[in-house]
Amino acid sequence: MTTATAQARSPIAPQHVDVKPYMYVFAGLLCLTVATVLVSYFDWSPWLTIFIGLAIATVKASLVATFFMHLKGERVIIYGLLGLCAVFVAVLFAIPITDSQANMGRRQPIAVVVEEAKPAAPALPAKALPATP
Amino acid sequence: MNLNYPKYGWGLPVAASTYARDIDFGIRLIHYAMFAIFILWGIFFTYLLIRYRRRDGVPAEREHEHHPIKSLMPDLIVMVFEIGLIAFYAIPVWSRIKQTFPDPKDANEINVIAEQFAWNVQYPGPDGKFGKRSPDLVHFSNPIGLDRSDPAAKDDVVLANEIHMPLGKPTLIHLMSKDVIHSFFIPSFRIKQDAVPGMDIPVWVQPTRPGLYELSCAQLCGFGHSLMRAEVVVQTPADYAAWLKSQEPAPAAAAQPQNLGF
Amino acid sequence: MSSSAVAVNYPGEHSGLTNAKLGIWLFLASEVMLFATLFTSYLVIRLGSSSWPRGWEVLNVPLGTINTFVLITSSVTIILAYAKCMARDKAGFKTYMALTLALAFVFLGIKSVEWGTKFRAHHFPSTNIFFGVYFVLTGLHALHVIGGIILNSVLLFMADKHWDDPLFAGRVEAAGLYWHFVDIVWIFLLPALYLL
Amino acid sequence: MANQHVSDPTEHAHASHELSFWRKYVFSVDHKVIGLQYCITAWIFLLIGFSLMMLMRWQLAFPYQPVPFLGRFLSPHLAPNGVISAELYNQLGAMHGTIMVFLGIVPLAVGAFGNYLVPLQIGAPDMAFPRLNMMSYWLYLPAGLLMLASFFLPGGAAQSGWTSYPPLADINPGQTVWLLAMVIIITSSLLGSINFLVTTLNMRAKGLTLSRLPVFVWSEMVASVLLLLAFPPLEAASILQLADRVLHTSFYIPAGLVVLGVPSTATGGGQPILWQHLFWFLAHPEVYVLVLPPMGIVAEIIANNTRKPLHGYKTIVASMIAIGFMSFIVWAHHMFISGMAPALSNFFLVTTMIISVPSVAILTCFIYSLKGGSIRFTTPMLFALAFLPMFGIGGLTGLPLGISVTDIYLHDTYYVIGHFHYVVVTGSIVAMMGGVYHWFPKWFGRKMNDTLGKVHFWGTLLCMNGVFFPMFIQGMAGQDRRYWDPMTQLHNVPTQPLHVVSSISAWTLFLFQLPFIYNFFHSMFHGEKADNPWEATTLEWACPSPPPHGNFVKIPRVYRGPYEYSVPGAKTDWIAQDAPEAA
Repeated sequence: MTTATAQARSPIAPQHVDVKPYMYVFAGLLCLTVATVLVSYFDWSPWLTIFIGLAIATVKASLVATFFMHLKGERVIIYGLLGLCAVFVAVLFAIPITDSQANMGRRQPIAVVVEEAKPAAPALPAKALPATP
Repeated sequence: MNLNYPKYGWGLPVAASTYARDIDFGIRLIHYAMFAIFILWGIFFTYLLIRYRRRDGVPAEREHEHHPIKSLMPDLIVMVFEIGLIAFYAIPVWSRIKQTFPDPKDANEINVIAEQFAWNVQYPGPDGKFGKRSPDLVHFSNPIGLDRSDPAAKDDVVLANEIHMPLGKPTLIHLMSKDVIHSFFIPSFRIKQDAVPGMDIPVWVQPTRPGLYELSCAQLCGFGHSLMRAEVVVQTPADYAAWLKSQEPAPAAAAQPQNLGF
Repeated sequence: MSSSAVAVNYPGEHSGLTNAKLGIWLFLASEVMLFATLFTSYLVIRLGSSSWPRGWEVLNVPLGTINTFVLITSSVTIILAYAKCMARDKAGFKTYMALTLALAFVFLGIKSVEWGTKFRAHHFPSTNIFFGVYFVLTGLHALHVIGGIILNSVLLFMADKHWDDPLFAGRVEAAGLYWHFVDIVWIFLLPALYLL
Repeated sequence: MANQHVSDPTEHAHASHELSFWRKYVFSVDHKVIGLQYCITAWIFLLIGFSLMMLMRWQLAFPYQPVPFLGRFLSPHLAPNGVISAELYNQLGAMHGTIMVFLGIVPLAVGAFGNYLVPLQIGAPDMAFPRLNMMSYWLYLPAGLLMLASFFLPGGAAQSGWTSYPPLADINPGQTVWLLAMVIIITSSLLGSINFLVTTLNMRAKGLTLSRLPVFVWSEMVASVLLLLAFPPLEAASILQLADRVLHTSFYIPAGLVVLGVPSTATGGGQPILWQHLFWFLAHPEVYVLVLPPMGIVAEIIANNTRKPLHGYKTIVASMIAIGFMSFIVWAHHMFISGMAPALSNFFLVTTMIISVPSVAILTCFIYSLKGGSIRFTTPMLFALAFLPMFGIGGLTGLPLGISVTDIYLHDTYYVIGHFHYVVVTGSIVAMMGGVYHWFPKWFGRKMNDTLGKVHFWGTLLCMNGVFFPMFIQGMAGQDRRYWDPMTQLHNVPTQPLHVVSSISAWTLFLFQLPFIYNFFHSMFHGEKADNPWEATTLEWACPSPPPHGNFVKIPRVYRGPYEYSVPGAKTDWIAQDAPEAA
């Protein structure tokens, strides 16, 4: 505690941060954004489009995390925390999606369609229960 | 024919379906094991409390060595028991009850459509085909929204809070719900399955004993949850056929849902 | 204020991270779970439907793309603000922080134009599940942007008074981490909603 | 934002005298004051939740009879002629669960015990973010009050059970306020868990390595990780449900609903089971948040009162971590019959059986810890000892519920209610009552009365068993849970008299809490003075009782593990963690 206090009171020395890598990452991110938009205009199979779209997003996100968020060279404890998160996120994705897909045959899926410019806003659903007896 | 409810009392109700015995076997086995574990454990616990109570001049003994195996020993026993249960009981029986279904051709196929707070049953009639249903047609005189213009619907029988099943033949039930989640529970058959709106969940059961049984809702579904009761009538195949025939001439007279005062 | 100072915010002897940094990472971990849940819900509902509108048929891709550029740029400006803070250049810090804030407001402005167009076309969250997903996901993201704006403006206005506080740089870093996270969420939202 | 400037603690101990009453006791940033605020608020919520249940129990024991005495105070709309209506019953049920779990036990286990003890046990002057800590409490209290206020709002309180399953929760009145309050409570818990983790990871005294942490601190750490990573999914899910209710989206509503004869205008496309996945993704780890800190409390009390180190410290800690990790992948055992794809059940069946292994290991270690001890039957020790068989019953009865096949029959019967109440009430709450007796001298510098404590203990133990044991018999007979009227179904009727036993036990249980309440407030001012009456070794006893502002006069240094009792050759049968080597 005393050492910490001493540290805290010492004048802060300027530290030079090299910003050049950030600029490269920035350029990379911009290119990837353009790429992901372009890819979406190709009429590939939906699964391929989804896969490529998410792959590019993952690359972009990891660029931001690695360089902007300084995950590169971060303490092990942060890696551990994010690793744990990743495992649980994977479970959270895997189980409900598996369940929903496995249950496709037992559900009546609907087609979600967007009609252009509806004439009026839909009436609010009458959801409340009727007055209680 | 005179049908009666079984005597309901304390303990498991009469086992009246083909797989009820399998479920009871598990419940009994696990409870015997639980009692055994708890009693042995309780004796040991009481012994420790008496043997190692504080006495003047007797200090506590620190253990000088620690054997992790020792503290994991009860675990090993529990684990072996559980692995056995999973491999030889839970997975096979589960797969038989919930994952394999009788062929619709050999089964008595019905739709059960739950609503707040009634069980509607749709029988396909002699043509073996269910008539179309639509939410827009739902009316108090037509609780399941049966489309009477559909040829398949002409001979359909719709009943409320009454399910008939023949003996010696599995009944394949398509569970559906109109509004919220309900749960289809016939204690004597050891059958329970949630009815989820937007889903058609198949369950099957083969009764082994003629009589009346009770169907209750096991998932909170609103203020009338505890009133959601239906009667299950298990008849001999001949009686069942006769009953079904007696229903046909008046298919339009669908039963009203229970009036609960709303 | 004085009473809170008993808990000294020193780099932990055990973890090697300052309280602020460890705290913000833990917070981000919980945010990851939050958005992961929203994405799971989106995927379950989308994959569970028999058809789903292609985002670009319904949404304004150019605006979405511009917003992506805006947000990525603001991520860069906030890291430059942090670099200036480390280099003890107060004016530079303030410039980049103000730039970050301005970009955040641009993002929200474009977003509100987009939402306004949708409302005028009578597309509401209740219209169908696609718009439900679109409005709730972008709305929650926008709330996070607003949170970041508050955090960053507090830092901008605190800069004069607390410039010599040894903890100040740590707070800028924490705010930056949060802001990058908001950026990452958008990076996933863009393809998920607009492009696929 | 954390503190504004840095200076040494003595200066602040001095400065604290100048704090106004409001800053010192109400909007305090001192972890001890916040801990006690949490403690008292959470016990009050537990009492409120308990009162709701006592009211429900009247309806179950004596259906159709007007509630004596209290009946006339109930709203005539909800309780005509003093008879509890189905709506009121469902409101009471949903709020009982919500209040007990989210406003009672979690805040007590984490907010109260954790807040007061974790900084003390790790030798820290306060939590890492004191003002965040204050914010946690001041989010929790309004959220709790909002939850309670919902009884008096139009539409009444939530009545879809504490699980709030849609579409019922989407159409029932009263749910919006519940969801709002939940979002606030979750935020409060999240802030709290971040604070705990940073404090424990960063602010431990010198020499206090992770392997020297008291088990209680470990349990709080694991519980905090669970809160941190499991609560956000429920927050997101609640936001989606809120959107369903307020913005009329259909995240959980399929197309084609007809509610009470009226076709719903919701456009559909959602899935009700999705909510169940997200809800139980939180709610199963939540169960371990309810259970782990009390286990930590029991560990502390047992080590202290057997006067010997815990058996298998490492096994206990490893098991806690294993439980914490596994608790994230067992959730769907609550959903075996929910309509989830049946094949998934097998996966969750296996993980559920795996998670029972570390639980058994912890219990075994606790029992072996008694062996060779010199057991003092103090009041806290009685509670800790009662925890073991009671939690054992709770754990064992989880077995037929975790096996998918037997769960087909037992699911949603009173068996389930009996099971989780054995875990949470006779387990967690009993342990935390013991914790109050154990740490009361620390909080107020005085001991609680022992005789009253023993009356409280035996009464509580007997009555709790009287309340919950009959539920197993009822469950076996197929008695459905959440039934307002236990007489409508033939198969429920024979076991209905057991409700009378449960109800009378519940009301007696309330009477046995009166000595506890009296004891607590009386001893606060008039109890026997005590500083370290239990001769305990852990760090919280190294500072004066009650600890001054800033806790430790001198930041302690730790030289040994947490439970150095009966060390051969030592002068006393305990050596404090901070006693220098020479001693």
